[in-house]
Amino acid sequence: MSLLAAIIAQTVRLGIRAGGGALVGLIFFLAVVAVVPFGVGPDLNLLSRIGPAILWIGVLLASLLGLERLFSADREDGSLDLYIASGEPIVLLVLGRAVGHWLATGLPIVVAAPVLGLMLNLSPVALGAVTLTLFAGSPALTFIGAVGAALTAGLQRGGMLIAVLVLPLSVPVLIFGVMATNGAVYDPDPFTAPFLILCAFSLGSAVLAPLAGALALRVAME
Amino acid sequence: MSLLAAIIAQTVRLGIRAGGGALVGLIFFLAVVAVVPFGVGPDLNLLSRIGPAILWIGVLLASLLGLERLFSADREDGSLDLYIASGEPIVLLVLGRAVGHWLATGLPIVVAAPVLGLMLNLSPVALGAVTLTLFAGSPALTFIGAVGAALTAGLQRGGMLIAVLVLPLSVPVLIFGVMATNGAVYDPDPFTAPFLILCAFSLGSAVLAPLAGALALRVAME
Amino acid sequence: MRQKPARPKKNAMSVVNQLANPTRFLSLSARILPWLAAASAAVLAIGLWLALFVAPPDYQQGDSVRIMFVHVPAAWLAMFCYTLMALSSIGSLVWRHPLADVSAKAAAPIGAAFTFLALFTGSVWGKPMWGTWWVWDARLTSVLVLFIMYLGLIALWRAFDDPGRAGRVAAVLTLVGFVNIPIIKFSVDWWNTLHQPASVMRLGGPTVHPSMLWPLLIMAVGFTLLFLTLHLAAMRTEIFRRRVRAAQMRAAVQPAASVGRAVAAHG
Amino acid sequence: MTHAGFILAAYLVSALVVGGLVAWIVLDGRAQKRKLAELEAEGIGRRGRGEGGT
Amino acid sequence: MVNPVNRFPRIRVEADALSCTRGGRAIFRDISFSIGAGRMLAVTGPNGAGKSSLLRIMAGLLEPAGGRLEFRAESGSAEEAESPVHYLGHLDGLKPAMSLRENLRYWCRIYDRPAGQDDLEAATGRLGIGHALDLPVGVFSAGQRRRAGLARIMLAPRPVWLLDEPTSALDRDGEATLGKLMDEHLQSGGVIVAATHLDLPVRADLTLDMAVPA
Amino acid sequence: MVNPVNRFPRIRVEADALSCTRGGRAIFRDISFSIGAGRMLAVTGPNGAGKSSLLRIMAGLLEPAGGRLEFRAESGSAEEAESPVHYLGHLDGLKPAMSLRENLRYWCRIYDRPAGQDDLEAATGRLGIGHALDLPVGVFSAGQRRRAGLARIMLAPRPVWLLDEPTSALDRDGEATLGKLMDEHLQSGGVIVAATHLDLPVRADLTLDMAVPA
Ligand code: HEM
Ligand SMILES: Nc1ncnc2c1ncn2[C@@H]1O[C@H](COP(=O)(O)OP(=O)(O)OP(=O)(O)O)[C@@H](O)[C@H]1O
Ligand SMILES: Nc1ncnc2c1ncn2[C@@H]1O[C@H](COP(=O)(O)OP(=O)(O)OP(=O)(O)O)[C@@H](O)[C@H]1O
Ligand SMILES: [Mg+2]
Ligand SMILES: [Mg+2]
Repeated sequence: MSLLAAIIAQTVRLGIRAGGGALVGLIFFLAVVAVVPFGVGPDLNLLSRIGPAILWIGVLLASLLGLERLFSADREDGSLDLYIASGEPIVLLVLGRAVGHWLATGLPIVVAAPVLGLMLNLSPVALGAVTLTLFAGSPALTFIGAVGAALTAGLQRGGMLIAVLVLPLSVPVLIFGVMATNGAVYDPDPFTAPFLILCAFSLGSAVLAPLAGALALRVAME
Repeated sequence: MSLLAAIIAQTVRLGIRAGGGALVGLIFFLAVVAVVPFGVGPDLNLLSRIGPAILWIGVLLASLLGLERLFSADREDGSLDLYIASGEPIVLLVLGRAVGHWLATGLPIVVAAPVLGLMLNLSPVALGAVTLTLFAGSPALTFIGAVGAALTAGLQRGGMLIAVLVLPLSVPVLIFGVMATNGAVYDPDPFTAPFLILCAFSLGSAVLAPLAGALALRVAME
Repeated sequence: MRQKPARPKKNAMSVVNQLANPTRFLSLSARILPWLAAASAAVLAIGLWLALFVAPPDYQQGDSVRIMFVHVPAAWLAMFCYTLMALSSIGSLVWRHPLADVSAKAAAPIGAAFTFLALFTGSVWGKPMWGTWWVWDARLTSVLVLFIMYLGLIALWRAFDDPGRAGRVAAVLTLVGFVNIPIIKFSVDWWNTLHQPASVMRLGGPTVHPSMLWPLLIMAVGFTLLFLTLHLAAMRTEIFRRRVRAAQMRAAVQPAASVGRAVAAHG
Repeated sequence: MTHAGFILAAYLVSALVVGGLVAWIVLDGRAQKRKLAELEAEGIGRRGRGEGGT
Repeated sequence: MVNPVNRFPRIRVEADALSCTRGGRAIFRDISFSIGAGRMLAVTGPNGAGKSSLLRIMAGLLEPAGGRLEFRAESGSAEEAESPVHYLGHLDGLKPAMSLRENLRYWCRIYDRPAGQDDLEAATGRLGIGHALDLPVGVFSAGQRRRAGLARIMLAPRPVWLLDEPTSALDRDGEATLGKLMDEHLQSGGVIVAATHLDLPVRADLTLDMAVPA
Repeated sequence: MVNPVNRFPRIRVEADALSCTRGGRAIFRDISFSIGAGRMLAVTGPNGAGKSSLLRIMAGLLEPAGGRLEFRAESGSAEEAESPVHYLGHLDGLKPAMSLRENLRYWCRIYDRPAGQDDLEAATGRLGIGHALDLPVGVFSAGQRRRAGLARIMLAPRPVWLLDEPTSALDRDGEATLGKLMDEHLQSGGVIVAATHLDLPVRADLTLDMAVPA
């Protein structure tokens, strides 16, 4: 337990420290969301209709791209070697890093989402719904992304490759996230079912992703 | 001239070789564009309306994120040192790397765009227009992005930071790209003027970006 | 003991050179700072009193026009601050002026804060006036882009651990951004005039009545003084931070500069 | 006053942001000065054997 | 906590016909040795002979392509749950953005040997980096970084030390300290396996020369 | 093309009161020397003394904080447009994904000295990596990589060689080859400045010992 706490604490600290990725992730999210209207046009009705989707895609990209250095940094500075040589289970390393990353990067983005939602002219209900679903679903994105980060730990060109590996896996999360949000806003659509599925994704990936990630790191060692 | 050709050729070769970024960039583009319909919902009219914007935003993200290693690889393996010590102008290195990167990564994405446009229910005219405007405008994105890559060459965590630095600067390209596309499709809107401006952006950035990038590389040497 | 690099460019500008001495800057700014702080407090107090209690409500906008007295100065300073950073960047790239780096770095968070204030007060004003917190209007989006540029600069600064390198790299970005701002403004203008829904009200409105103009101008002066105070104080902090860093490095790595003399191999 | 809530919010947040900025700059300045004094007390201040720096 | 005797079990390390393949290429084969508590094995050989690869296998970082490797408790003491090895490779496993103190604390928590203020100061002081405890490791010179890696090993006693080119980046004084640390470790019943192509500050009891077969 | 005499102008390198500041810290000051064609300067000193920094200044990779550095043609020959220096640092400037042949070709084009098949084979053959011409450089061992860096220098003759720890990663045989190459370069009127803390395979004519004053 102390081991896991140590890993999480270190990850959070490295993230929010100068040079860490937490701030950059937040600004990236802001920039991506702000850039969309320049393409789509300033029509507020249209924006409020696709707003939840924009926010979800923004969170998706920000979480995936920020994961780039999650394990490759450990590999490059040798701490992955030392951790493995220490004999502690790699699963805990993956779990701790993922949780820490979500706390440092994912959570601030979720908190910032409603502010950006205002700019996309979302209704108060939609704002609440999108924040709630992001809160429930973004851990799944981080966990899935962590598997990608573990797979690419040994490679130079991390960022985009992670996204490519992981985007297909994250699409279901995205779909249910947007579905649940719309369910809360438009009456006939269901909210509870997709929301529960979203929570299930997060919980399931919290269990499975560390296992898969540990395997990937092990294999990438060589 | 032979110098520039050598740099361009090497960049293209490194890009399309296994482990290079060209394929990954293409897949990233596919993935990002394919994710949008899941988020927005399967409304074909809506999709065809915002289709050009989605394609443009996808190209924007794919070009920015792929630039991450453009100069940081040169810095890490020491070839930037050797190039500068060789006494040749750094401007040519930046120009060559940017052109090579566009040939290896940007061009395939532009070629793939109409295929994805089909999925977004674009009309034939819109398909042609979006391809043409992307062809004219994507070099500007690469050149502007190259400045960002040069600025962050000395840093470990390039990808997302480049995007953050460069997204605000690329807004004009995006605006005129989408505007020209819509101009070709919807009758009252103008096409020629925004299209010419787009071309001007590409040409202008081809001149200015290498200068700024060379300055950034030079200044970051230390 | 301090050794000045013999740079011909610098010798040509002896006035700047004098100010380039951080120690001189520190003593000078220490003397100015209290006065500047007092002045900004006084002017702001007068301005606030005028703005909140003296200025009449607008015949169209009612009392909400009072938001203008913070909104407009904040917006002006947001732009002024970026201009200052661009000038400092020229200083640090062309003359390698050590204070120019410091000035640009110290200004960025302050500029970001004022830009945020302009955005926030604008939104809060927009809700009663336009019925929405945000529209993708040309001027608003330009300010938003400016805000993102400030944040990007701050992130870039934080990403380097060597302040000298960070300063020069950020200077390049600041200048590139400065060249781009007119382009962004102009393209956003055009973008918006093409697509703008008719419902959105034009900014500016009727020409400002003197009873509002005076409080506005006084508030603007107050904000400018406040900005200068904060900037000066932040610059001092930044100089101290660099001295701390340099001292720590010296302590950790190597006590003093090496010297050496070439000698012929014996025999 | 009409729109009192909005006006209050605007002025309050402005005060908070400016106040926060002032507090940050003052506290940060004090912290750096203190650190420098500590280092100088240990004899490794800028008038140590080294030179240079800003 | 820093009592030098019996902080760890006495262990014998045995390798039997180990072989190693990397990237589809056979690096070495048929490496066997056996080394008991309080003794040191030096692994030598030209560049690319596979010294580092052997150490990585022993640290559990590489799978051997064949053969057997065993860490056996010499006294019949119960099996320990934790791994018996400390690995000191080319990389030091320190986070550049964190201070030396934070880095060492982190590793102590990973090794589950909570280190007090005093332990940290004693270990780093001995290695001549005590004054740098609160500096970010990123500004360290290569030699200081190496010393920080040694401090990590000192803080959590384990019986087997695997040292890959331990003297690299150390100046004369650092080498002397390393020699003393290695001596003490052997004295208290530890095992050292060190790969090197330079002289080591401590005489090895056994040498494994990994020449490339002609 | 590979005619060893007069492939480049005879050059004298002069440094006058050079000083260097990195990260706000003074690294060295008052470094002066003058070295003519056919001679070699060895730069020595402890870790962190600033040897590499001096070489980087000479290669144009760092701005000196003060002082003057000059490459002067000894014979009154016209000013050359191209830079007179070759720099061999810790990094070899090779793209891991490309073959040795492609890498060398690339540098020859950058240096504007088109190298034929034969030149490539001669140079790499001499350095013992001729068989690896078509292997990706990524799989090279550290020593092979170093040799590839030397091949790059051999293929494009330039008068001033700046070598930073040139023997590092080379085994005995590689060191001997390096010694021969350096000798030939000096013989044909080149200048060598080599930073090292080990012995060099060639006796230096001049030694610059960089140290912190007591
Ligand atoms: C988030 C929303 C807003 C932003 C980002 C914003 C931004 C700006 C900027 C940058 C300026 C300075 C322009 C210049 O001096 O050239 C400005 C001035 C001004 N703004 Fe806003 N504004 C916003 C909302 C509003 C609203 C809702 C109103 C009133 C209905 C308003 C009224 C004014 C007025 C009266 C001026 C000064 C007159 C002038 O210089 O043209 N603004 N604003
Ligand atoms: N990841 C890898 N994939 C494939 N081959 C590798 C890998 N790492 C090392 N090798 C090869 O394995 C061989 C042995 O490498 P190793 O690092 O063990 O040598 P070493 O004896 O430690 O040499 P040195 O004295 O240079 O440290 C080398 O020829 C090297 O090219
Ligand atoms: N990028 C940098 N920023 C700040 N300081 C640096 C930087 N690079 C090196 N230094 C410092 O400059 C000093 C000299 O470094 P340099 O690499 O020149 O030493 P060296 O004599 O080559 O040492 P070595 O024998 O270890 O190669 C060192 O104290 C080092 O910490
Ligand atoms: Mg080795
Ligand atoms: Mg060196």
